[in-house]
Amino acid sequence: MDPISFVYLAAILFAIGSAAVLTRRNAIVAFMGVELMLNAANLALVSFSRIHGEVDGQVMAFFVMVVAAAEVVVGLAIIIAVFRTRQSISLDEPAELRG
Amino acid sequence: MLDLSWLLIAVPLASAFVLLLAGKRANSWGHWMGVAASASAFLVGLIAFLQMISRPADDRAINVHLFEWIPGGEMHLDAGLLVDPLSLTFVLLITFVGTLIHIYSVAYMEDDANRRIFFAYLNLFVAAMLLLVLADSFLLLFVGWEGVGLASYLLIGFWNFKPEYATAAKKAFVVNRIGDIGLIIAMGLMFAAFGNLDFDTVFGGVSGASEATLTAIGLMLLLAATGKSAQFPLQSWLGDAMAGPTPVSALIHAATMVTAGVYLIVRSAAIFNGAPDARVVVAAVGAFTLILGAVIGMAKDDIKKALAASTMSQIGYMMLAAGLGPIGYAFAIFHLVTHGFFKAGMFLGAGSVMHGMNDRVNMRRFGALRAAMVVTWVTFGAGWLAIMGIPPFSGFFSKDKIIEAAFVGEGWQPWVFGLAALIGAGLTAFYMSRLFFMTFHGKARWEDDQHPHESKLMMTVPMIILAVGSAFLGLILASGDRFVDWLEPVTGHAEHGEPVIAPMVLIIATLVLVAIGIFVAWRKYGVADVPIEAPAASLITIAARNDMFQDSVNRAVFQRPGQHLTRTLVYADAAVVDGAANGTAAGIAKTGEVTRKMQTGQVRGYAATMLVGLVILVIIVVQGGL
Amino acid sequence: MTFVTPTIEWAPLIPMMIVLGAAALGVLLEAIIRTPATRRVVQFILSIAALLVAAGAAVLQWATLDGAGTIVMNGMITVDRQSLLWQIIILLFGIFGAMLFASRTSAGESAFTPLGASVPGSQDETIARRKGFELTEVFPLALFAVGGMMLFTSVTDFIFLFVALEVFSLPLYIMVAVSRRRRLLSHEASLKYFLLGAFSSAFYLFGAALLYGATGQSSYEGVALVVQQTASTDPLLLTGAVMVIVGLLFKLGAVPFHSWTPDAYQGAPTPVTAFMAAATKAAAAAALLRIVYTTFYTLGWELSWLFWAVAIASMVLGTVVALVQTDIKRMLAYSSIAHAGFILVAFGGFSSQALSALPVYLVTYGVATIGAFAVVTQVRERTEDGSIGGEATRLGQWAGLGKRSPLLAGAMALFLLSFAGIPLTAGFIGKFQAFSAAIDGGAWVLVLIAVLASAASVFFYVRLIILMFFTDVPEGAEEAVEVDHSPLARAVVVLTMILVLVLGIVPGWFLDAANNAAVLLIGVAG
Amino acid sequence: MFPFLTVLIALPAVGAAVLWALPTQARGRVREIAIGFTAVELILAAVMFLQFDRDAAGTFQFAETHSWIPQIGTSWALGVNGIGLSMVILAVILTPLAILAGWREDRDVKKRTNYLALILLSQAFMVGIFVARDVFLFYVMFEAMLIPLYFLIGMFGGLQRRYAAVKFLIFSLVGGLIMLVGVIALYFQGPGGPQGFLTDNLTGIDFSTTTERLIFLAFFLAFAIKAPMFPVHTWLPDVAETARVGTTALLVAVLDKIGTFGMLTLCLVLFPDAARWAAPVIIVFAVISVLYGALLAIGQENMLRLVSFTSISHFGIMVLGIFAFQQTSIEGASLYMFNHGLSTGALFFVVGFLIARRGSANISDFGGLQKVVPVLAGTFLIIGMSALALPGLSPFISEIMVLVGAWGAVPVAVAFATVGVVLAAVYILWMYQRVFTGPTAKGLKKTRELTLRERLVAWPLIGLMLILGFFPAIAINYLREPAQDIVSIVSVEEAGS
Repeated sequence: MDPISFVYLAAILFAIGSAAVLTRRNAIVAFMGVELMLNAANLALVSFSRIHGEVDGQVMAFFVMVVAAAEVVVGLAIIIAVFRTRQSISLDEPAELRG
Repeated sequence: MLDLSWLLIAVPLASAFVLLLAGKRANSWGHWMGVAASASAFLVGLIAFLQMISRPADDRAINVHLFEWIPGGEMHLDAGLLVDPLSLTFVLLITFVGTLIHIYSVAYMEDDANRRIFFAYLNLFVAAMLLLVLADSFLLLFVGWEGVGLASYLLIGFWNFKPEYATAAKKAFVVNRIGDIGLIIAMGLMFAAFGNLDFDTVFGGVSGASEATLTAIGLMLLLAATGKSAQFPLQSWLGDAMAGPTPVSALIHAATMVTAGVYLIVRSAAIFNGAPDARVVVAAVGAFTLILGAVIGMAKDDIKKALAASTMSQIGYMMLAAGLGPIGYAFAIFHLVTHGFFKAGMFLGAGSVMHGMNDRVNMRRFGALRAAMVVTWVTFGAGWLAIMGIPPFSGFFSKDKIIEAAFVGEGWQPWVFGLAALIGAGLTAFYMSRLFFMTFHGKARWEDDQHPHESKLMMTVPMIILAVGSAFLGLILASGDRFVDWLEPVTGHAEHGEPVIAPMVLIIATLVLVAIGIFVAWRKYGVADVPIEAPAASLITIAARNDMFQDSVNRAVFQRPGQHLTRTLVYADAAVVDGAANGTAAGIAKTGEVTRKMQTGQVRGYAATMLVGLVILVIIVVQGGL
Repeated sequence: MTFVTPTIEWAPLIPMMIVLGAAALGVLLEAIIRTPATRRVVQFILSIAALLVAAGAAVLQWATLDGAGTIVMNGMITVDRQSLLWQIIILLFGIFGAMLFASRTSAGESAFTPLGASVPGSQDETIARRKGFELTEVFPLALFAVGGMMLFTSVTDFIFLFVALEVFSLPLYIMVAVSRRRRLLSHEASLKYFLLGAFSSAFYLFGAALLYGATGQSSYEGVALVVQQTASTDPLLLTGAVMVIVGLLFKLGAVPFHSWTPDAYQGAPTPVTAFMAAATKAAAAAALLRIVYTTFYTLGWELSWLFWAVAIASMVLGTVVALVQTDIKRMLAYSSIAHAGFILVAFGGFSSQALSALPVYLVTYGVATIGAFAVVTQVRERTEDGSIGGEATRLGQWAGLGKRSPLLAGAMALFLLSFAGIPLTAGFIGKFQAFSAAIDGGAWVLVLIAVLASAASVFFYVRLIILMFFTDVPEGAEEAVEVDHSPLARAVVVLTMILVLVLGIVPGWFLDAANNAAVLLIGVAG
Repeated sequence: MFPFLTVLIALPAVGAAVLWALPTQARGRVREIAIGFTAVELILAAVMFLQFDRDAAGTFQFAETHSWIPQIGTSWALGVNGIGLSMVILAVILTPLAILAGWREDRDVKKRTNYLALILLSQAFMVGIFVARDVFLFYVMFEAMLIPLYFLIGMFGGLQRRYAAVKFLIFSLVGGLIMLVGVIALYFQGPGGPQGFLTDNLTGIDFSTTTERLIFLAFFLAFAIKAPMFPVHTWLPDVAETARVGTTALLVAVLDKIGTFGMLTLCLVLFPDAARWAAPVIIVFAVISVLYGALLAIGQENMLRLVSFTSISHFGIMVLGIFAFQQTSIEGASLYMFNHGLSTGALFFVVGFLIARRGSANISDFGGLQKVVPVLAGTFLIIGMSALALPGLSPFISEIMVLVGAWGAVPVAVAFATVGVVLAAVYILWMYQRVFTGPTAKGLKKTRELTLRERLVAWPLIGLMLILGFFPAIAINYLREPAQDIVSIVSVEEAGS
């Protein structure tokens, strides 16, 4: 299979991820959308690495995974803090800061 | 003494300053200082005159340099005086008549708490008027021009606690200012054409200027003159100016200031000589005004306003003469001088009458004052005869010459101007006789509380002197063409033109018309009963009583639209000009309010904004532009 | 395929190492020192010391810099004068930030919740407060953020930049969440900031991946070389470039990626807002500057559309919405959006002058921002029992502040005037430099829009001055607001005030430094 | 040589600092201290005036050039030619009088201290602007001056003061910031370098036509707002109505001159071709200003607003004179700048005296005061007459020089502008009539006569106007050469055009 197809797949995944962020009220799901976007980028990196015939892109993907993991930690911590206070993880509910 | 002629201006000016600054402590001596200042100016003028006539006729223009005035790069103008026959004539008229009126005023204003200020203003006027006639440049002349305007404003409004007097003062100043536009523009034209504003440069440069330029300058000077001299169309202020104390009316609004316009035109003879079209307009304005003033004068019941109308009319004669060009300049000045005497005398007489009648001015309430005020009657009579041009009174010599000169020329002009002058003479005789008879003859129509009495010596003496002048000055000056020759260095040689009608016929015609005028007036006002209330009259009389509706016209044409314009602009300034600024501010704030709503607080909305933003930016960049 | 171990030149990294090392040490100390009071003091001293030493080291490097600079790790990091200057700037903001973090009200309250894990309003929270707990973790977090930002300014590799981005962002997300008062808002702010931050990181990363795909390179230099050689513009490349830039614009707070700014600024503890507003913008501007002037310079024409659009949108939106704000922190947030626009104006002409202009702009902006928020921390509500309460951030509460505290009101006025760009304040020099850069590049139309926006922005700066000086304290509200005297916050106010004046009146020395820094070791421009 | 100019700038600033540094209990004599500083300033300026070489009035004298921020090309470069000198003199004369005029305004010592310190601070900037020989320095002073003025308007005065202060600031800033764009662009057109902002280095630049015009417009707009000209004048009446009379007097009499001063010394000198290009339109606006200002003055009920509208009219005449590019008209305009300062300053002061007596600035609240307070009436009348340019008072010569001098270049405009002369008589005399003549209004029967302090404020100005009215040569000798230089620059046609 032509590696460029994986790039298209990555783009589609990126789009799906961002759609999740925009459409899902659940903070966790939205956050998963973000992770999906990051992984779409990873997929793109790896595919391009393959296209260019070198490993740099794959190495980059590892970096990204580590960073994404750290991000998950912080993200979940924040979401949990919000949940403990509000008993809800709806993204629409905390909207006191506006205007 | 000629080099010291700056004293002419400095002395009264200094006196005015002292009087204004000294405050109440000058109450006891202030008026005498005012008289002294005016008298010493007269003395200086007299000595200068004597020195002048001892000089040869072609060496009678002396420039007195005063100080560096405007040392601009292009406009380089020094303050200096030009002492020549013309200016000296005025100096003598102003200081002599002025001094008499000062003396008169000492008594006339005796009861006024602010007499010293009155004298300060009078001195200020004398100084300014002398500056006007002595200036050696148009700009310095303008200084005096405005100075007399200020003095006139202050004196008309001397009793400005009466609102209508304050209004009259303002009106005089504002109308004069309209005329000033003419002088300013004329100076602009001169500066552009000749490069400077002093008489030497301007008159020296006339030969190199186009006729169009000269005509423009001439018309602008005429505009200025109409303002100051109360000629049509800027005549409306003079009647109201009678609000000032009567000595003021005599000095400023009869004898001197109002004639400044005539002076201006005669002084600018060099320009008008090169602008025949402008001259025709001058003459036309003069001719029209002389009829207009006479008609108004026939209908007025207020003695001072009647005299004011007469002044307007007489200055019309002078204007007409000045507009005739070289043949008329000298006669204009001649008439100006004699008029200065007889009109001042009559105003002082009117003042005397008012003094005796508790400041009343309505002639319908006068009558038969001859017995109570003999001196006044006699002196006034001299003036009356003089103004009508009854030989050998002075008016005869001056006015008759103008009538004769008006008939000189070709085409329609001599007929129109000449007939106007001729008819004017008849009208003059009528309205002056009407005034004279209504006041001094007929039955007494006094109100009950009146006890007419002759005025004090201090008032009657000046009247007597002026009456003597009214009687004989014309004869003295006219004999041997003395006066005309004296002015010749300034006005140029007056070619004797042949009038279209023989001079003798003209004299007779004039006298006949005058006699008719007197007769009609005698029948109506000397013999018949004069109704106390003004009777219903023809349209023309009503119009004349209302100054030919000049105020209504002004109000309708200028004042009302002006007020509307002002009000509209005040509104527009707030609503449109400022509104644009405030509206922009409000619009921005409104935009803020609207935009702010986009910040919904919904994080998903934020994310959507970001994504849309990204997409748009990507499209813009990849497309390479919008 | 052989794997070559890279040789690392450690020396140029020393300032960053110091800060990040101290951060790690700080985390360790959290575990070791049990007494909250001691911990607070130790952490504060450690942070300040680390930041000062790092700043010293950076200055020393600046002074002894050999040639144009050093490339570390095969071009992953470049330490040149440009990056050193930015590092010093961020360290300066860090020091001010640490001072504000450590500052406490006269009642002994810090700006942070005693126990981050406690549920707002719960028993735990009360107990923690009564026991005098201190959330001293903010110090190491701040150090991590500072370290990350320093790295952010020096990195010259797209993937590594992502790492640095996260290193400084993640601590900030947490710090936003730990306000002592109004914790719900704090949580909300943090959640929004985090989610949108992650979202934009994903943009950035995908952009970087596209760049890699288009060029086969991930270093700035590598991409730059390919960009220069590509005659026709590749959509893949352009898309990647835009996405990368958008990731940075998010951090800069430019429209339309600004939405987080007002919410996060308002919800975060004010010391955090102060630090974040100044330092994040500086770091983002630094990175954007380096990317644009090394990598995308030859795409100037294509990208100028982007910069113009975003700059205008930011200036206009920031200004008009700030006009209608009633909360000071929120107003300053919108003002920061407008300032993001002004920063972008400097890019408008793609003039190399931007390299010296932007450090100046960011310093002048940052100093005034920290100062302004430091003032905000000291204007307090008074609680019913008479003690000092939370910050009085409603505009109306500032009425008559000039009478209560001429120093604070005067300082605030000065900062506001500096924001407005009035001469003799630092802000003017900053604006002057930024606008100069744009005009030098021919973008005078953009500058014209910028000055009109500036003029409009004066409305809301001045409104606060009017409240402080021209309005009397409302009747009956004399007791409602109290001016707090916390020495550290006062010190920050005074220091920033002095800096604003010095930079406004005799900025020559700093302009010299900025001019010296206007050279990029690798790069097309400059 | 003694650095007169730096000291003249620094002294009032130091004075302001001293006032603010005084402890509260030592503030009993702040007024005396402030007057003292302005007096020393006045003396210094007088000494400088005497040392000024009149024969070289076109050159910048007492020049100082110190490096300031060489990185952006600006220097602390000062110097005065005849025009600048006249403006400095105006500033140092009017400031002490403004303080004296407001002697009794504040009971609160703190407020009083603030007021005086701000006045001193504005004086420092005023002087600075008129002596700056560096465009950047000029700009900095131009903008920085807004701050003390903003506070002066916003902190002291009537009900609308906040609105007025903001309006003033925003109007000025819009102009100022657009000018900033011009300033920066100008630098790039010039030779650049560490002294790239020196006016000398920026004179005679060979611009492209469009560039020059754009930069010119940027400068001109700022000056037009400051001057103020129609239609960007609306801030002035609002400020005048509400601010303290002393503030307004300084603002209109001195500070607004920056507008015309800038047009004269920057717009014409730096951008001669663009100035010629724009002159026809500018002259139209100048004439509109003359008439519009005068008509609105007639329509005002509030004396302060009225006077401010008269100034708009007068500024129109100055602008007309400047953009007619004639030697005489420019001499006249620069002379007018000085004389208008005396005249309008005095007019505001004396209106202030009236307001202090009545507690109102509404003309309809007055009437018949001449009988009660003749000295005040006389003082008012003389000052009013100066505003309508009566001969004998100094504004006359300047107005006539503008009108007569400009006729040769722009006759139609002058013809319209002279109508303003008539309108001037209407608004001044109409105001005088309503305030001073007629029956005395209720409650004014016991109005206080002009006090000694008030005489000390008004009469020196009248004296100056009289002296300069009769002997304008004293001033013109200082203005002729600068005007010549300006005319020679602006009247040289671009080669080939």
